Amino acid sequence: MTKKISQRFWFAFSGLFAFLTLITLGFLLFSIIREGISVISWSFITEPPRSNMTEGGIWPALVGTIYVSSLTIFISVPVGIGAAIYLNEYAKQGVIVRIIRLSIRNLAGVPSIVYGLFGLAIFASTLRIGVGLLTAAITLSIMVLPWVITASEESLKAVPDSFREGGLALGATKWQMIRHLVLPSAIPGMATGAILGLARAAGETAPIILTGAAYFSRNLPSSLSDSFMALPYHLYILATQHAQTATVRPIAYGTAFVLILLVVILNLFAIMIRNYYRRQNEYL
Amino acid sequence: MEGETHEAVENKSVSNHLKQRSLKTNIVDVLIEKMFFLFGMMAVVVLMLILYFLVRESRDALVEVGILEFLTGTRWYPSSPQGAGYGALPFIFGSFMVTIGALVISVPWGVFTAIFIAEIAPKRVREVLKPVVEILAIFPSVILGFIALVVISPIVANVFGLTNGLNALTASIILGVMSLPTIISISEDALKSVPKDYREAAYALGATKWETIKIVIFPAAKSGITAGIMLGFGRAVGETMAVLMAAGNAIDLPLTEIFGVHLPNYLTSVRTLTANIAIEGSDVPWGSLHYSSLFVIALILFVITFIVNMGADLLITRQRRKIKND
Amino acid sequence: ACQDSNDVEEAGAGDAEETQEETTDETSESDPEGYLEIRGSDTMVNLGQSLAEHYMDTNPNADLSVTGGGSGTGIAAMINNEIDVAQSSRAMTEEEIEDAENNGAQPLEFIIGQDGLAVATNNDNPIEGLTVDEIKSIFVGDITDWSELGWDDGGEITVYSRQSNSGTYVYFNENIMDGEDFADGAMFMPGSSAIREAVEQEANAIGYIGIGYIDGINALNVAIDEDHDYVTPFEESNVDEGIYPIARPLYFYVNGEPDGLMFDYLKWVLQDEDADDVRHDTGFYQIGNDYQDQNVNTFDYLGIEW
Amino acid sequence: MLKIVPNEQTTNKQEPNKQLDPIFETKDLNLWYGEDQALKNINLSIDKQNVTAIIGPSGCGKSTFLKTLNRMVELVPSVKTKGEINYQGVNIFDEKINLVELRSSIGMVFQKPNPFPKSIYDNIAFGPRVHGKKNKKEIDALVEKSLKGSGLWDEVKDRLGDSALSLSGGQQQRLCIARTLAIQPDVILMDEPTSALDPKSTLIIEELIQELKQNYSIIIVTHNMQQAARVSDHTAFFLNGEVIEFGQTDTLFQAPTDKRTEDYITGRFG
Amino acid sequence: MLKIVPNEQTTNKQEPNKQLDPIFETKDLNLWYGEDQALKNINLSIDKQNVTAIIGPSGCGKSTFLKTLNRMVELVPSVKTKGEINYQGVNIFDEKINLVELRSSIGMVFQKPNPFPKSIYDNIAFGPRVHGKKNKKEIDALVEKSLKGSGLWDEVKDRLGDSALSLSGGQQQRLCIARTLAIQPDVILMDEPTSALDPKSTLIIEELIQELKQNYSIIIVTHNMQQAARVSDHTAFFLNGEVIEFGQTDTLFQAPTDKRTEDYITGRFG
Ligand SMILES: Nc1ncnc2c1ncn2[C@@H]1O[C@H](COP(=O)(O)OP(=O)(O)OP(=O)(O)O)[C@@H](O)[C@H]1O
Ligand SMILES: Nc1ncnc2c1ncn2[C@@H]1O[C@H](COP(=O)(O)OP(=O)(O)OP(=O)(O)O)[C@@H](O)[C@H]1O
Ligand SMILES: [Mg+2]
Ligand SMILES: [Mg+2]
Ligand SMILES: O=P([O-])([O-])[O-]
Repeated sequence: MTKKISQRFWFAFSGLFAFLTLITLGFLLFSIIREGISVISWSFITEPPRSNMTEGGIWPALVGTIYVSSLTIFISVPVGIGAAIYLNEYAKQGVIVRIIRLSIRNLAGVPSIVYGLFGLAIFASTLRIGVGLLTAAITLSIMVLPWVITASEESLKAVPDSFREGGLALGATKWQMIRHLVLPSAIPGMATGAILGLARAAGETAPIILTGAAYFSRNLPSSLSDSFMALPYHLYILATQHAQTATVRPIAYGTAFVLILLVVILNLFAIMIRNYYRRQNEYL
Repeated sequence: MEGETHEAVENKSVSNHLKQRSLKTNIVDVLIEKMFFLFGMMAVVVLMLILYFLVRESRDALVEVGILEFLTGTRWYPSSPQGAGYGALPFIFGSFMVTIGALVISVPWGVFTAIFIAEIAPKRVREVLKPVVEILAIFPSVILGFIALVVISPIVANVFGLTNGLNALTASIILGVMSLPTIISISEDALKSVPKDYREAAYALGATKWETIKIVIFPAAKSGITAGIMLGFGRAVGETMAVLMAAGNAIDLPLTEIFGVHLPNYLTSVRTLTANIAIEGSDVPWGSLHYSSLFVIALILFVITFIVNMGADLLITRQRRKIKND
Repeated sequence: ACQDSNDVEEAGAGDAEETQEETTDETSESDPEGYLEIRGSDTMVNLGQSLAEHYMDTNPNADLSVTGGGSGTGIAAMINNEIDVAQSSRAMTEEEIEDAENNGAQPLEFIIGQDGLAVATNNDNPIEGLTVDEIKSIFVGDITDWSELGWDDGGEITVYSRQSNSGTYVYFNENIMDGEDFADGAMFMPGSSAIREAVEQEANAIGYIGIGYIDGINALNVAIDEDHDYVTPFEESNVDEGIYPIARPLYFYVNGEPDGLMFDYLKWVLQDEDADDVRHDTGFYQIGNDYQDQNVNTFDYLGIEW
Repeated sequence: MLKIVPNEQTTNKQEPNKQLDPIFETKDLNLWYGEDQALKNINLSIDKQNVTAIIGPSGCGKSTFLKTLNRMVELVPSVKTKGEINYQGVNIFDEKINLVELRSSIGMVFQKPNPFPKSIYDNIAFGPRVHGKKNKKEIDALVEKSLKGSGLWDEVKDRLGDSALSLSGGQQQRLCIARTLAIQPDVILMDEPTSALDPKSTLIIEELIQELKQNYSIIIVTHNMQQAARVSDHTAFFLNGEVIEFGQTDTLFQAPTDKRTEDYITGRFG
Repeated sequence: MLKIVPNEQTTNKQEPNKQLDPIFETKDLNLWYGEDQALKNINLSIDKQNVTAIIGPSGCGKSTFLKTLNRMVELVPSVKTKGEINYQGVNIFDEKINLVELRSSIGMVFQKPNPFPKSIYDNIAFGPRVHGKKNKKEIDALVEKSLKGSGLWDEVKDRLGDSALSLSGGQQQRLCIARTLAIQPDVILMDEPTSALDPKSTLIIEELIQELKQNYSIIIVTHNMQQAARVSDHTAFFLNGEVIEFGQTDTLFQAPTDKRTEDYITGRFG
């Protein structure tokens, strides 16, 4: 009987921690939503900041974030999928693959601010692209690359080997097999990875501080070399850099609310796609 | 005779047929493979480029100042006209302080949560918890920093009777939350990858579920869980925005003396390696010694995370091999 | 600031005449059009933003982007020939100007406002004024307790400074600190706002920031020494006439001879009454006659009439 | 279903008073995985100190039936059962049943040898320890006895501290049997215990089963009909979740009463 | 290893000039997975338009041997081979061999039916399409012919657009056979093609094999000895990567020359 009691205790103990995780997320979301939701209005979304950012909205920051994260995905997804295809379909176990995998793992661990500094050094300073949308997007692409590769690889791994064997045994070339049998089944998983990468890029601040985010710019960036406003950086400014941080606090909450909404929606969207296709795959 | 010639002819045609290389498909296939190889090498190239640039840009400072001053000096005045100082020890100390503080919070929390999700939770509960962890994982760090700034730091200030709650403790709390998803998901993977056989065997021997977890599953997953903790460490060391907003960013070695022993004081403001780059990085003339010294800090960070990642990788591979072995 | 480069001047002179005609036409009738990238001083970021915002209100085809970070950022970007305007709360050094010119940039100095660099204390702090020497003693750590200055229950002083490469830091370091190190335990904060925030929360704190950031905290009256008056930075005339000991000009470094939108914007910033209002609204002060003369000299030198 | 009196050969080895005493008796046992019924109206009576073999084509429910006997099947969340299983006269589905006790009394050996990634000693000691044995000497003795019981003692006595994973497949399976013996069960369930082993190890295990049945009741699932014929006293033939035929092994193999049994054992399908 | 002259029954079905013409001839074939040798000195000569069965206990190398014949085994990166396999007189390990052509000429059917997640039509059309066939009519005709060849046409002709996954297991396996027929191979390799199927589907496939052997050379791996006996002309018995005995099926089952073969087919192990 003491066995049962001890088990019950430990289960409850573990459950408590899990529950605490749930509560924490709830608390984080709640603190943002409670204060943020009252700020949200149509004009908050669609207008640029006014009166030294004490009024107006976040339109350029929202669009800037969408621009930079879309551009990021646009760059990183093809490369990431390509790398995943190489690793999962072509590469033979060996030194090279081991090195590639270690590199990916290490890239995933490089602090985001180091990416920022790297982006500054290589794109802005050495290649003279300057800081701006393009530099920020390339820097972010490199940062999300390991995640995109991993997600793509996972979806490739989920494709049953029997499809590959079946294809090859019918005399398909490797590329035909990959293109007609493997990729179609893997695309939902890759899309999920891409959306998650998008969400990460949208929420990232540190690298863009150094590579192109603007404090204020009422208009949307019109070229790739323009600097741009972005939601996370805007929030950072409103929270810590503005001359009247107390006055702009509601706007900061509103910005945080929109940012978290964007990220959570993207994430839920990704989870939905994944679950939908997982269910479909179960049927296989 | 006739049969033989016939056979020979046939063989020849078969042979031609099998050996005939459809030139187009072959070249295309080879080219495609080459192309994907290049994509695959991207990660290596990028990593090398990062390392190259970090070393190249930090060379000036390393040559002029010497690594020793960076690692042991406590005076950070990179652009002071008189007697510049390049002591990054306060940042290193600050980084380790908040990271260890974060792990003290997130390791028990994360590991028990992982055990709950992987082993104990009914399917329904698990299906709620997993997205929770996922959303936590992509929670923008600037928002966490903002919450630390506006919600947690006043609480910390209140509880400890401080005037200002932006300190190492607040940063540790928020970093703990940030490293949580890494620890949970890697530990969960490690627990899940313990073969079902072990569980069945333990139950069949009359072990309770908790005994099975404690005696069989957890030990078998230990190296994977350790890897998760290491990666959590890496995540915390490398985090920028949240600490930048929560830690107060004073450059100081925050030690207090308690019974004659110098202990880190979590109630004072600290600046981490990452925060220092973020603060000064956009503010230095490119190519200056100050700029170069920031790359030294980045290099230090890179080396720390590199070691942590290699270690974690080693552990994960070992766990995989161990499980494959049987 | 960049008068020393003859070829640039000559090469530019021809251009300037052409652009001059254009711009005079344009300013009188049509909207100037285009994109300007402005970057630099954290002290000036709110000012710069507000100026840009007001200008864009009346010139809808103008697109101005403003980014802070610190004077160093702006100067660095100018050196890298990346931006149109560097905002700075300190003057560029000769070296920096040379570096910029080597990269093909041509920084032209304009003074667009004045700041009375404020020594900030908490509202609970009863001390109203300090001498420059006392301030220095506090910041280098010779004075460590408010009681030494007459506030008996003030307790230990917490010193806040900007990070070591901001324009404000450089100015403060040269004019108050004489290059000495800050006190042990001084907090180096990432921006003016962070200092304001800290001073607002901590009764025993002291820091220095641009006058535009004084909000909910106190700015000390400063005297050159005990024999002089304690002067408040809140009076525009104190700053303008140089009575306030740590008043300083705020700079725009314009990249290349201003024409088109750049010219129009610069003229607006330097001359328009709206711009004056913005300066005051953000807590800073007018340009002042001496500085305005400098600006005029620069224009004359460039052969531009305005 | 027939209740068969054990044949003479085995009778000799049993104490007389246990003769007619079934260790398991299932009554209208039904089991579903979600919607799919995997066991249909199973009524079997399984004798003590006997070897009972379960045969049948893949997917017919052999493993499911076996795992139901110690309620391990309930690890699958969607499982629903109906009916009764009386174990030594007690219905194991009774609410008051202590699962831990039940499983200590009914040992189980799996298809794939599954030693824990611990030392040989710790593998055997696991069961006694979770049942509260702390005394080192007592555990030592039990480890030795169990290893002797599974015929592994001589091979491993000098390396009890080595990892169990360093043993060969056949040794691992005997280790798993020893591990089961260490909890001192009355019954041992075996699910295709030799299908992952080479012929030689298979032979050793079959001989071991013959020895063990003197003290334990053994139920073995096998897809190898020759094995069933060699080791068991009784055999049940399952098909699609039903028991088609149950009886003395000799009879079932030599004179099956059901056409489907005959088809199966002559290899017409499966 | 013996090269057995086909028995009368099968001779009748062969064109005389092909009689002595082996489709595959392996010469000292050895294969390693990393360090582990899975095939040892295999010397076999396999006849055209015959069914050759490969039997042996689990892990003896049956599947490995089969996959070596169309070099699919090379998908495992650690594989090394030595020796020769002559296919229609050409060594398939020759550098110049075009793998795509080789595999189009040697079809393969797997243990678990593995239709692609596409329509029935697209499954069959996949092979022809990757081989460059574009003409819709031609493909239509080929799909019909192949489905007829595998006896599936009547069951699916009205729902060619349906997902192949909607078919039953047995139908899926016949679809996979049809898919193989559509690439017009000379040989069909089958790896336990019925082990995942119910008895009825098994019977249908066995009948299909009998029909197919009139036009194709078939090599089938099976763990079911009765199946081997039923469908094949020749049988090879593998053990631990070696061919222990190879010969006419009847002879091998009724009068095995090797003790180990006899042990195996009488169920002494495995
Ligand atoms: N965990 C499960 N969830 C759902 N269905 C299951 C599960 N395990 C088994 N089944 C189904 O129950 C039926 C019986 O399975 P079981 O494993 O008992 O068969 P078996 O006779 O042991 O077969 P084998 O010889 O292949 O081991 C099968 O149809 C199987 O698909
Ligand atoms: N991919 C692989 N990597 C390493 N070893 C392998 C691999 N595939 C098979 N083997 C090994 O090669 C040997 C022969 O395996 P193979 O699959 O050919 O056996 P089989 O006769 O088909 O068995 P079964 O009846 O179980 O299918 C086995 O020892 C197996 O463990
Ligand atoms: Mg089974
Ligand atoms: Mg096989
Ligand atoms: O922000 P600064 O003006 O001090 O550079």
